[in-house]
Amino acid sequence: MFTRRTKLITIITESALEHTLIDDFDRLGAGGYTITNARGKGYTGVRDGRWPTDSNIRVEVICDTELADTIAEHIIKTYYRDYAVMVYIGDVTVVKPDKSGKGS
Amino acid sequence: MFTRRTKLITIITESALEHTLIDDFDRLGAGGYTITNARGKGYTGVRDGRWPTDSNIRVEVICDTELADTIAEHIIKTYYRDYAVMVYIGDVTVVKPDKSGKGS
Amino acid sequence: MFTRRTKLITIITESALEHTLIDDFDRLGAGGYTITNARGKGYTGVRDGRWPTDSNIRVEVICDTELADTIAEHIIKTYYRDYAVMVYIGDVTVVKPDKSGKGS
Amino acid sequence: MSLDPVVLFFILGLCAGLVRAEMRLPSAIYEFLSIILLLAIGLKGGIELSKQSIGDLLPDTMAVVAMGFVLPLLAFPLLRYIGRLEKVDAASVAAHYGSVSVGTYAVAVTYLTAQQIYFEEYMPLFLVLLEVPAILVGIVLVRGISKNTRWGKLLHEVFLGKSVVLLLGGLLIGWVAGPEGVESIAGLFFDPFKGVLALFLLEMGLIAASQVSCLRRYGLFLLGFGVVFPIFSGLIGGGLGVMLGLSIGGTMLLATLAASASYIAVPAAMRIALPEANPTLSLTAALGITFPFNIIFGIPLYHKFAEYFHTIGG
Amino acid sequence: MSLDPVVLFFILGLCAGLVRAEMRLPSAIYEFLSIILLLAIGLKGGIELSKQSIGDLLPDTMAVVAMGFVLPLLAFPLLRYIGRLEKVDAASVAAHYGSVSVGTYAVAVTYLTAQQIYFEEYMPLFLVLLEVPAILVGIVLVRGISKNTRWGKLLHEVFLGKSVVLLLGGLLIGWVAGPEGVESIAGLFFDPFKGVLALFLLEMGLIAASQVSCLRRYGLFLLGFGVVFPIFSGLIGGGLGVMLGLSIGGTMLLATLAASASYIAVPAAMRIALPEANPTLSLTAALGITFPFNIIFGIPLYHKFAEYFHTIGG
Amino acid sequence: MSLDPVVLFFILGLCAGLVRAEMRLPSAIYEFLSIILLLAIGLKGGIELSKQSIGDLLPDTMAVVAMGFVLPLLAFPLLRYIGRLEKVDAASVAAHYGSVSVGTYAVAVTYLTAQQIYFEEYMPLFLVLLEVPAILVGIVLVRGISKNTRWGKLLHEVFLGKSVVLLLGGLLIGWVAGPEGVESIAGLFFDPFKGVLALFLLEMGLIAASQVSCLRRYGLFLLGFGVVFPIFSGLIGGGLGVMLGLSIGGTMLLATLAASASYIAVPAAMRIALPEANPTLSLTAALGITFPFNIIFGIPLYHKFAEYFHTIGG
Ligand SMILES: Nc1ncnc2c1ncn2[C@@H]1O[C@H](COP(=O)(O)O)[C@@H](O)[C@H]1O
Ligand SMILES: Nc1ncnc2c1ncn2[C@@H]1O[C@H](COP(=O)(O)O)[C@@H](O)[C@H]1O
Ligand SMILES: Nc1ncnc2c1ncn2[C@@H]1O[C@H](COP(=O)(O)O)[C@@H](O)[C@H]1O
Ligand code: NA
Ligand code: NA
Ligand code: NA
Repeated sequence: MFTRRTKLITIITESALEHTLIDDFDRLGAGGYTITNARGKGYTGVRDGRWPTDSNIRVEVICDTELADTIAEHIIKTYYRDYAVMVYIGDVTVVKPDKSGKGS
Repeated sequence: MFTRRTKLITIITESALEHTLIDDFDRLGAGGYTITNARGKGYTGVRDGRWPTDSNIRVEVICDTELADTIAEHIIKTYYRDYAVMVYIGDVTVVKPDKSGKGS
Repeated sequence: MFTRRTKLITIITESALEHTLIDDFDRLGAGGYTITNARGKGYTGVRDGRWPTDSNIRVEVICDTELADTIAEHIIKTYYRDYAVMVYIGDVTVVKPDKSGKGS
Repeated sequence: MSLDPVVLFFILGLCAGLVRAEMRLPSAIYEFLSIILLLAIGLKGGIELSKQSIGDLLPDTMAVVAMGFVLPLLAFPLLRYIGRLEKVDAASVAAHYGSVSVGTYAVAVTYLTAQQIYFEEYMPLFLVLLEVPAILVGIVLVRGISKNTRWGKLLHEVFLGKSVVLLLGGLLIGWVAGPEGVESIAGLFFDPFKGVLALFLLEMGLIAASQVSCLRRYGLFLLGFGVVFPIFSGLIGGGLGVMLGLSIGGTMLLATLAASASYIAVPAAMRIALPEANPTLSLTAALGITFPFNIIFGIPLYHKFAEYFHTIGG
Repeated sequence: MSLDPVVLFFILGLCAGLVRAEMRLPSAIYEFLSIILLLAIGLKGGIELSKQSIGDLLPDTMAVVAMGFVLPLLAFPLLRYIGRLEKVDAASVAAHYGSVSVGTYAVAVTYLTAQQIYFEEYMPLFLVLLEVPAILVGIVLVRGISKNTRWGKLLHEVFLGKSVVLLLGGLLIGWVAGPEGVESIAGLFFDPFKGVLALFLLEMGLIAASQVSCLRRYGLFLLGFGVVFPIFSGLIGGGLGVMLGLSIGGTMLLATLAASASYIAVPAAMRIALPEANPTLSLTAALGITFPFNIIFGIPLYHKFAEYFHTIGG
Repeated sequence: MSLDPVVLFFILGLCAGLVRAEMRLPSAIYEFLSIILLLAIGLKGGIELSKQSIGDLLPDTMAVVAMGFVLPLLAFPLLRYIGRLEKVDAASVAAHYGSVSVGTYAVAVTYLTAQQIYFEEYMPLFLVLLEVPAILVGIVLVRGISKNTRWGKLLHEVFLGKSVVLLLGGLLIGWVAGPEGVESIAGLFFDPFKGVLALFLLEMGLIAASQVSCLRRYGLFLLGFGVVFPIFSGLIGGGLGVMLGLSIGGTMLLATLAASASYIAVPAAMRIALPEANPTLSLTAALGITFPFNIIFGIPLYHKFAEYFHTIGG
């Protein structure tokens, strides 16, 4: 078993951006992503999911520091002004059977 | 682009508390929150969401250390005895376009 | 109020494994778990939840380092080859009313 | 005894749950079905009210509300002193049994309809009136009429819960729109009613089965209470029905209402109002014991009660 | 004025929302109901088209599409120069009001049916044709016909949105299968239609009520616009209806289409096409003001318009 | 060839999916529709069984179960040696094609009903009997009858899957309640049946379209197998039908059952029983190729088979 310290970037934003973000991840070279439905409140107000335009997604991408920064920068630059967006990065240790892992 | 190390407090508790918690956050001065539906098991038993009174929510608040402690203390004091509650705090780095951010 | 630094292990995998994983946790001695529905993409491809066999769950277990390692190893050994699985571990601080907590 | 198909659906759910079949209704569907049931029941009652003079119903109404206050007060001492439950648990269980179950009511109506037995169509009015009083009694039993209790929030929760709003809303719409107006929406609310109830009961069977594992934890007293108290309150409800001059069908429905225990509105209200009460205890009793008992055995029994009371009362 | 039960359901939702009752339809159910409504409306229109020569409808069709382009161009200057909205917000609101609301259309059809007033059954064709033009106008008002705009993606979003696909799909299936073919699926799409609409409106009432808190933020101009512009565009739609030789019922429906504002397709398209527009502003107007106004007061008013126009026009 | 509306809904879904329209049924609704279909089919069959002597059906029943064991054994060598699939993948695909598709069956019944062709109403019994044997064959082909396999857990999963429980439950309820009993729940299960099937097929079309991108990955063999094997097994099923003395309609239904491939029960079972099998491969074949083929072309073809066999057999 092999473990690697890496980054977990979490993006909470409008459901309307789901497809666009997925395209972005593919283009920027992320190995994967995980999405859950969410609701919340932030600077842009309450987004409680009562109406399709009012629902959030919570997106996680596990990747190295460099890609996490690239993704964060891209999202802040592209969507922060016009959309409800929150981005944060944390440290995690990914566990895989061997150094290469399944995906790389 | 500006990053700030801050806290992420996560609360897993009964769905019945959703509105009450939201009021608490507003009162305690949180800038926002994110909620997802969840199910689980803990000391109070299995909560698998089969019945309305048996479902959980997973609530996240990003805030500074001080507020995280205030929130944690409030929740433990107010709800821990009578409700299914799990609270934990982690470190994250929030990414914003500039120092002030959108919300502060 | 008492806080304890501990581990948060997150497993993202196929919904089909939910019951099996829950049995595993019980057997390995986890004090609890939290599950949310998720969708995503990884090495095994897109799992967007359109079809029952294509949906993910996101499972979290809070436990000490040792148990986190045991769980991680068990999952990697048992499911990694044949199922869509991602496992990572992070550090969190659990907040409880006193040293023993509710559950221990 | 030949069982109605809706009861067979309940039994199917019960069996599937007991053998742990991988099956459940999505919760959105369960809610959809229960919304249709609540509105349909309300609408039916409202249509009838539009034909009645409300003044004539006032005495009956007050008597029924009084029963809603009395039933939990009868249950409480049994639970506290015979069952030796904690005070707050006894109050909470009493509130569940003093209130009513819409699903049980719907099965009772189906039972009467299948046998073409007449009943007073305005009974849904009593159904909605019986939802709330027991909750208030349960809270007062624990908290007193203390000023510390946040009554505003509580009453909001209790009076504006989903089932009260939908039943009352249905009653009002049925009352305003009358028979012809409501006729136009029969295709969703009335024609599929019994099928909707069948599917609803399938899920209720699955849920009831999942409560069985909790049963062992609480022992024989709860099992006994969950069967005996409904019979006892069924007698009270039946007696009141005869006193109010209701038909056999109406008497049987009032007995069923009295005998039924809430598993939706009251659990939600108790979680807010009396959070220190053990929620599993009440739910296991109401959902795991009393609901199945009433659906399968209770309803024919309350019919017998009504017939008997009418023999001796008439 | 006696209100149709479906309007009563809307009012029930509105009231329940305003007193903050703990109630909502699961979003899966809301979507289910809206899918049934869209397909049913499409199917009805398609059956009628199968009896028509499409060539005969071409001139009317083009006139209606033209109205779809003109309405937002009328709304825009009002919003920009009287309402002093930002350019992008004015364009976005104009797009909402130039497009149409399927829920409003369904209530108008129900209104006519209840009063047994004849209307041209192919009106759903106009409904689907009016969805899109205003969106294009809104975008062009802000972006121009700039090559930078990712038109491919936008047009895909706009023309392949859920409501266009379902309405158009329903039209085509109704057209191909004809009356007898569609008859066989009436049990889901036609018999429960009005009940489905009632439940849909219950949720719309709840949603509309939740918009009220936003109303204050945007002040009186928005309130005025949300009431006055529909009346104005209702006059235009009604006038066009008479010019096209539609019946009183058809004229009233075209007036209603013109007067209605989109709250589903356009908000979604604007979020992609003009993200810098404030989405709450448009939604509050369309959903919180114009929709309730149309359902309760507008529809009878547009009926009056149609009658009046027919008196002077005929 | 004039297409039934339900097939048109499938084609609408297929087209909408292929042009990547932003549309899908909420999964709770998809489940709701499939629960209604399963129960309705079961109930229909059960009503018929209540009129039959079960003993008379025993030989037919055993022959059909035997076919359920034989079909995957025929598919396996083709997949393994001509298709050159891995052993476990060949076994898994064989299990899918040996089992049945309830959606396909429902469309076939609709086809017969629309053309007023008689068929043996107890066919749902065969439907449920054919679900399981192929799964067992698939597992044994890979694991042998090894003691290591956790048969207890597997059999539980296989025999207590949602579709078996609902079909069987429906059969039993229909059998116990009989025609009049079930009549009372027709408003949910029978009247809207064809509309429910239409909506179900709309979503199936969307899903099938999303499988197309996987098609390329697996190449021509899978495409060929997904079309040719159903024709082949349709001949077997049709032949058996004639041998059992079924009517033309019954023969056609048995051919359709044989020709259909499972895309719900078997994928779920394989994920537990043979996790090393590639799940996308089987699903692409069953859902992306065979299901659309059967719905659009297969069913009329199996009707021809049945007529032909009856000509030569009778
Ligand atoms: N302080 C916070 N803590 C947790 N979640 C937040 C916070 N601020 C914003 N969010 C989430 O991010 C979404 C968009 O944030 P915003 O752009 O600030 O409106 C909100 O709807 C919340 O779900
Ligand atoms: N050790 C744990 N790991 C992850 N989640 C937990 C754990 N313990 C409790 N939870 C979650 O917190 C909820 C309430 O916990 P409790 O109050 O211990 O019953 C549970 O239903 C779980 O969703
Ligand atoms: N790099 C990643 N970041 C976030 N989630 C991932 C990542 N890789 C995989 N996942 C999640 O884990 C699931 C299984 O991954 P895999 O086994 O790699 O296909 C995926 O469907 C995703 O939900
Ligand atoms: Na009671
Ligand atoms: Na308009
Ligand atoms: Na088959």
